[in-house]
Amino acid sequence: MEILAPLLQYLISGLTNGAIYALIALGFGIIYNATTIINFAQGEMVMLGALCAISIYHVNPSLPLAFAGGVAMVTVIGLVFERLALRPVRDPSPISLIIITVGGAVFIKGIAMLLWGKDPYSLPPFTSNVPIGLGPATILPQNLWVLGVGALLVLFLEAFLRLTLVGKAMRACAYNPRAARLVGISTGRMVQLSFGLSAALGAAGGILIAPLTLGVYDMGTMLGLKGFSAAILGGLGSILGGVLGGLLLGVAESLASGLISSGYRDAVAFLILLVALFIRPQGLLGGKQ
Amino acid sequence: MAVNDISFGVPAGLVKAVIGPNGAGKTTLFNLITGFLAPQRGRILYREQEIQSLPAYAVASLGIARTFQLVQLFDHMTVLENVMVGRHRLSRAGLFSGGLRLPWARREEAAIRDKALEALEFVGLADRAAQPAAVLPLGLKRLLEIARSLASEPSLLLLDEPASGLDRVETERLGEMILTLRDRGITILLVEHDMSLTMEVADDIAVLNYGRLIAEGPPRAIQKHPEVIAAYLGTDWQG
Amino acid sequence: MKSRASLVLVAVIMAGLICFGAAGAKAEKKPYVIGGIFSITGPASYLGEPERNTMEMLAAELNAKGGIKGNPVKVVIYDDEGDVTKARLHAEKLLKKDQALTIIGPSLTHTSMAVLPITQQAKTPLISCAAGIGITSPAKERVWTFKTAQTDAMAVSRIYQYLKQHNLTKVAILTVSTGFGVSGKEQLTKQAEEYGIQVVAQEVFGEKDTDMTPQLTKIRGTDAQTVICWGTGPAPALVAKNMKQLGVTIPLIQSHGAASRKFIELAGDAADGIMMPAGKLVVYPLLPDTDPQKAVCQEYDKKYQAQYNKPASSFGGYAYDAMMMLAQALEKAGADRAKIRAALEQTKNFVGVSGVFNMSPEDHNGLTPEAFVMVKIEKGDFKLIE
Amino acid sequence: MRLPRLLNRWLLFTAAVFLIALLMENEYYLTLLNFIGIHTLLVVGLNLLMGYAGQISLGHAAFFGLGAYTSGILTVTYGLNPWLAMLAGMIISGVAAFLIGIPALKLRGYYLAMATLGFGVIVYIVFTEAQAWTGGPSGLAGIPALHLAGLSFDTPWKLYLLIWMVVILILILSASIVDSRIGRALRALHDSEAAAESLGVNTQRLKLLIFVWSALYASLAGSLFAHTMNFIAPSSFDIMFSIKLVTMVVVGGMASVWGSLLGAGVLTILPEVLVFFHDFEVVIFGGILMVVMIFLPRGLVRGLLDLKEFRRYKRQGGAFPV
Repeated sequence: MEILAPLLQYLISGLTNGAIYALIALGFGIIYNATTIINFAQGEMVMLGALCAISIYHVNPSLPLAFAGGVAMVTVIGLVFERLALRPVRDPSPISLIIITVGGAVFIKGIAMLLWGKDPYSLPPFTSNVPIGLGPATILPQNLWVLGVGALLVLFLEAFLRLTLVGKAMRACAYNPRAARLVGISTGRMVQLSFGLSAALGAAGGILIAPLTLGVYDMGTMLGLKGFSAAILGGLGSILGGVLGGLLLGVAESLASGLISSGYRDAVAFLILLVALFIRPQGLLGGKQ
Repeated sequence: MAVNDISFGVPAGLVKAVIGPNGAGKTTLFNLITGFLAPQRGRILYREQEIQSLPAYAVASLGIARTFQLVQLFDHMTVLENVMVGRHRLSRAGLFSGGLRLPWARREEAAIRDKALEALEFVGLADRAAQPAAVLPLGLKRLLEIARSLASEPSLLLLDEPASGLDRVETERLGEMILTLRDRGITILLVEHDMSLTMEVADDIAVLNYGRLIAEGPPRAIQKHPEVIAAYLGTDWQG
Repeated sequence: MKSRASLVLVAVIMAGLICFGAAGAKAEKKPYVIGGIFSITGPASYLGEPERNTMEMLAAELNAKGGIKGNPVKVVIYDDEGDVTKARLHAEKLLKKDQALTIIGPSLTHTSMAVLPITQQAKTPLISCAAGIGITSPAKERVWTFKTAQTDAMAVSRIYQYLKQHNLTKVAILTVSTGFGVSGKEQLTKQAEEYGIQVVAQEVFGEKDTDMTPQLTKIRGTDAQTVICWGTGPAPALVAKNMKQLGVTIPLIQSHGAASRKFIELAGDAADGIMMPAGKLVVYPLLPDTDPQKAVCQEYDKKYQAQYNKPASSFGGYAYDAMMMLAQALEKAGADRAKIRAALEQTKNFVGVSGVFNMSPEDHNGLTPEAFVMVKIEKGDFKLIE
Repeated sequence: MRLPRLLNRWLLFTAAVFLIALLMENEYYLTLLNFIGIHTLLVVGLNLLMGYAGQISLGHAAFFGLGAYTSGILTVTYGLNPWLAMLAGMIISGVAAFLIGIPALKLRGYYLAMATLGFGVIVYIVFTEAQAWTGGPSGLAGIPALHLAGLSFDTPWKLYLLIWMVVILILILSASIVDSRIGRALRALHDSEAAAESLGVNTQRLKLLIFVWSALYASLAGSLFAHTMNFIAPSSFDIMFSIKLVTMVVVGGMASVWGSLLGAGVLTILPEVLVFFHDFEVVIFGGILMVVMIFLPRGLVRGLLDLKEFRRYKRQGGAFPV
C-alpha cells in the first residue's frame, strides 16, 4: 500500500506531461504524413503558443480569448514558416531539411528572446487552483484540463482526417502524392494545411501547460525533442501511436524520477528513445518503414 | 505484388531483353536481381549461387552491375571520378592506407585511374573526364553510367532503358556498344522500350505483363506471339 | 580539387576578420579600463543582464562625476553565455587586448573557475559575481581573486540557524542540477550535522524541468519536517506550485536564489508562507533605518528602476558592490594592478548591497551570514521574520 | 609530378599558419586561433560525415566531451600521462560511436539525427550528474598541460604550435582520404546510395566507419581542449554546441576540407567581432543555418564554388544541379 500511493501520483504527473508530448508528437506526425518532413521547430510552436496567450491575457484578461488568440497567432506563424523557410528549399534531402528546421527553431527561439525577454511569465489556471483529492494522490484542475482538452483535440483530429473531405485529401496526399495530384488535390495546399494544423496543435499544448509550467522563451526545445521522441516511439505518422508514445514517455519519465533518480530523468527519456529506435525503429504502432 | 511467378534464365554470353508495357514489373525484376528488393518467395541463382537474400553491394561484388532507369550519377563528382567509383569492388585501399598514401595504395590509385579512363574511352567520354557529371546532357549521362558499370568489370550487366533520352545516332552507337560488350563475353540483361534497338541486339527476349512472364523466345518468334500482341495493343507499343 | 582558390579565400576572410577585430584594439590610453564578463544570454541570463546593466549604469555615473582621479572609466563587457570557452576567450581578450585593470564577473561558478587561472597568471584582480565557495578559497591560492556574492555556506547557516530555533530537525532537500544547486547541496549536507539536522531525502531537478511532483511525492513519503529547495530561475516557483498541488503542508524554504519579486509573481498564491534567506536589497523598505545597508540598497534600487524600468535584483547587486568597491580601490591605487589588489584586500566596513564587506588576506569575500535576513512571503509580499 | 605539387601546397599552408601567428601582436589572438584550431578538428570530422557521407550527427559535442572528460578525469584523478589519457579518450569515443553507430546508421535521415541527438543529451546529463567523477556542473579543475620531453605546452604560443601541428596533419590526412578510394565511395553514397551500392560499396559499413572516424577527431579535439583550458565543465558539450558545429560545417561548405577551416574560423571569430550584438547571436546562427541551407544546400563556400564551376560548364548544355 505504501508503495501504491506515490505510484498513482507519478502516474498523474506522467500522464499530464505525456498528454503534452502527445500533442506535440501529433504535430510532428501531421507534417510528416503530408510531406515526410520532420519539423524540428515544432517545439518552438509550443513556446510561442504559451507566450502569445500570456501576452494576450495581459492586454485583455480573458482566458478563452487568450487561448483562441494564441492558437490563431501561432497557426499563422506556422504557415509563414512553411512559406518562407520550406517552400523555397531547393534540395529537399533529409539532411538539408533537418538543418533548416533546426536553424528555424534556433531562430524562432532567438526572436522570442528578443521579444519577450528572458524572464518567465505565468498564466492563471483555467479554473480553480484547489487540488482535488484522488485517493492517496492529488490532482489539479489544470491537469484535468490538459488531459481533457488534449483528448478532445485528438478526437477532433482523428475525425477531421477520417470524416471531412479535406482530411481525406490530406491522407491521400500522404499515401501517394502523385496520385493525389492526379485527382486534383493541391498538394501544396495540403502541405500548408499540415503546417498550420500542427502549429495550432503545438500552440494549444503550450497554452494548456502554461499555468502549470510557466512560459519562457526557451521552453520549446526540450518539449519539441520529447514530442519527437514520443512520435518515433509510437510510430511516425500514426495518430494513435503518437498519443501512446507521448503518454508512455511521460509516465516513464515520471516513474524514473520518482523511483530511480530525478537527475537522470531526461536521460531515461532519451534512453527509451534510443532503445526503441534500435529495436523497433518503425515505432510501436507504425507500419513498415 | 509487382512481380509474380516469373521463372526464366539468362544464358551466359548473350544479350537477353525483357520487354513489356509500363508497369509490367521490369524494373522490379531488376531490383530483385540486384538485391535492392528482397523477394518474398522464390530463388535467384547466379552461377549456381543463391543471391536473393544478399544485399545490393554483395550482389554487385559478385560481378553483377546495373544501370538505372532514372540516371543515378554522382552529380557532385567529375566524370572520371564517377567511373573510378566503379572500381571500388576491385580495389582495397582503406582509410589509413588511402589517407596516408602508402606506396601500394598510390599504385592502386593510378591503376584505378587508368582503368577508368579506359572505360570512358570505350563510351567516348574521355574528353569530358574532368567535368562535373551533373553538367552532361542526358544522353551522355546514360553513357557515363554504362562506363561506370563497365569499370567494375561485370560478368553480368543489367541495363535499364539505356536508350531512353538518346537520339537516333546515339541509340545506334549504343546498340553497337552492347554488341561489342557481348562479344567481350559480358552477359547482358536489357530492359528497353525502343523496339528496333531491342530486336537488333537481343539474342533472346522475355515478355512481362502485369508481373507475369507471358512469352519467351528469340526476337522473331516474340514479334509474332499472339499474347504479346494482345498485351501491347492499345498500349504504348513503341516498336 | 579547387584547394588553391579556397585556400586564398580562407586566408583572406580570416585575415580580414582578425584585422577588423584588431582595429578596435587601438583604444585611448587615458581611461581606466574595467572588464566585465557576464552570462548575458543563455540559461543564466537572469544573472548576467542586471549585472551588465548595473556596471554600465555605474560607469556612466562615475564618468558624469568626472571619472576617478580625473581619469574616465571605460567598461568593456562581454557575454560568456554561461560557456567556459567563451568566458576564457573573453578573459584573455580583456587581459591582453583591452588591458583591463580589473575584471568583474563572471556570473557563474564554473565560468569563474575557468577564468581565474589566467587572471591569476596575469596578475590582474578578478571580482567574481558567483556564489561558489571555491572561487576565493583557499585564499592562499586565490591571491588575485575576490568575490562579492554571498557564498552558499552563509545562506545555509542562516537557514539552519532558523530551523534550530524552531526545533525542526528533519529536512528534505531538493536541489537544481547546476553549479548553484550542487554547491548548495554540498553545504546543506555538510553543515547539517553541526546544527543537529538530519537530511532525510535528497532530490534533484533540472534547471529547465517543469514538473517536480515526482520528487515531491517521494519527499511526501518521508518524515521530513521542512523542504529546502535550492534553485534559481522559474524552477523554484514550480516547486512551490507543485507542493501546493500535492497538498504537502510542511514549510518550504527556498534559497537566496529565489529571493526576488519575480518569484512571488511566478509562484502566485503558492508563494504564501514560503521562507528564504534574502539579501537585504529584496526587503530594504522593511529594514530599520539603523541598518546601514538600507540607504545603499534604496539608492541602488531607485537608480536602477529609473534607468531600466525594472526593480534591481540581488544579482545586479553583486556587480554594484564589485564596481563600487573597485572604484574605491582605484581612487586609492590608480592604474596599478598590484596596488588595486592590495586596496581591495584592505577593504573594511564597506557597506554594499549584498552586505558589509571586510576583506582580509584570508577572506576575499568579506561577508558573514548576517548579510542575509530570513524572510517570509505573506500575501504576496516579503516580511522579515526576525 | 603529383607528389611535389601536393607537398608544395601543404608547405605553403604550414608556412602561412606560422606566419599568421608571428603577425599576431597580441596573445589573445593566439588563443582565439587555438580555439579555431580545435573547432577545425571537430568540423573536419563532422564534415566527413555530413558533407561526404551525407549523414547527420546532432550529438557531436558528446564525442568532444568524452575526449575532454576522459583526458581530464584520467589525468586529474588518476594522474595518468596526458598522452595516454588522450589515447584512452579516443578509444572510448570510438567504441561509443561504434556501439551507437551500428544500430543508428541503419536508420536514415531523421532517425539518425534523433539517435545522435538523444545520445548527446544523455552524455551531457551524465557529465552533469556523475559528480563523483566529473565534478558535476561546477566543472573539473586542475587539468595539467600536455608536455613532451620536458617541454610543457602551457602558453598560448606553445599551444598554438601544438594545436596547429595537429590541425595541419589532420587536414592533410583528411584531404588525402577524400581523394582516395574511400573518399570517393563516401561522396558517391551521398549523391546516390543506390548507385554506390550497385557498384559494390557497402554503404552501411562505410557510414559506420566514417562515423567512428569523425568521433575520433572529435575526441582528439576534446582532449586538446581539456589540456588547453585546464578546466572543463558540462556546458561546453551541450546540444547547442552540436548545433554550432553543424552551422560551422554548413558555413564552411559541405564536402570541403578547406571549408571546414573557414567555417570554424568564421563562426569562432564572428561572435568576437559582433560582441556588441550578443543578444542577436542565436538569431544570427539560426538565420545563417536556414538561409544557407535553403539557397546553397551544399554550404556557403562549396555552394559558391559550385556556382562558379557550373556556370563555366553551363554553356555546354548541362542542367544546373543543386
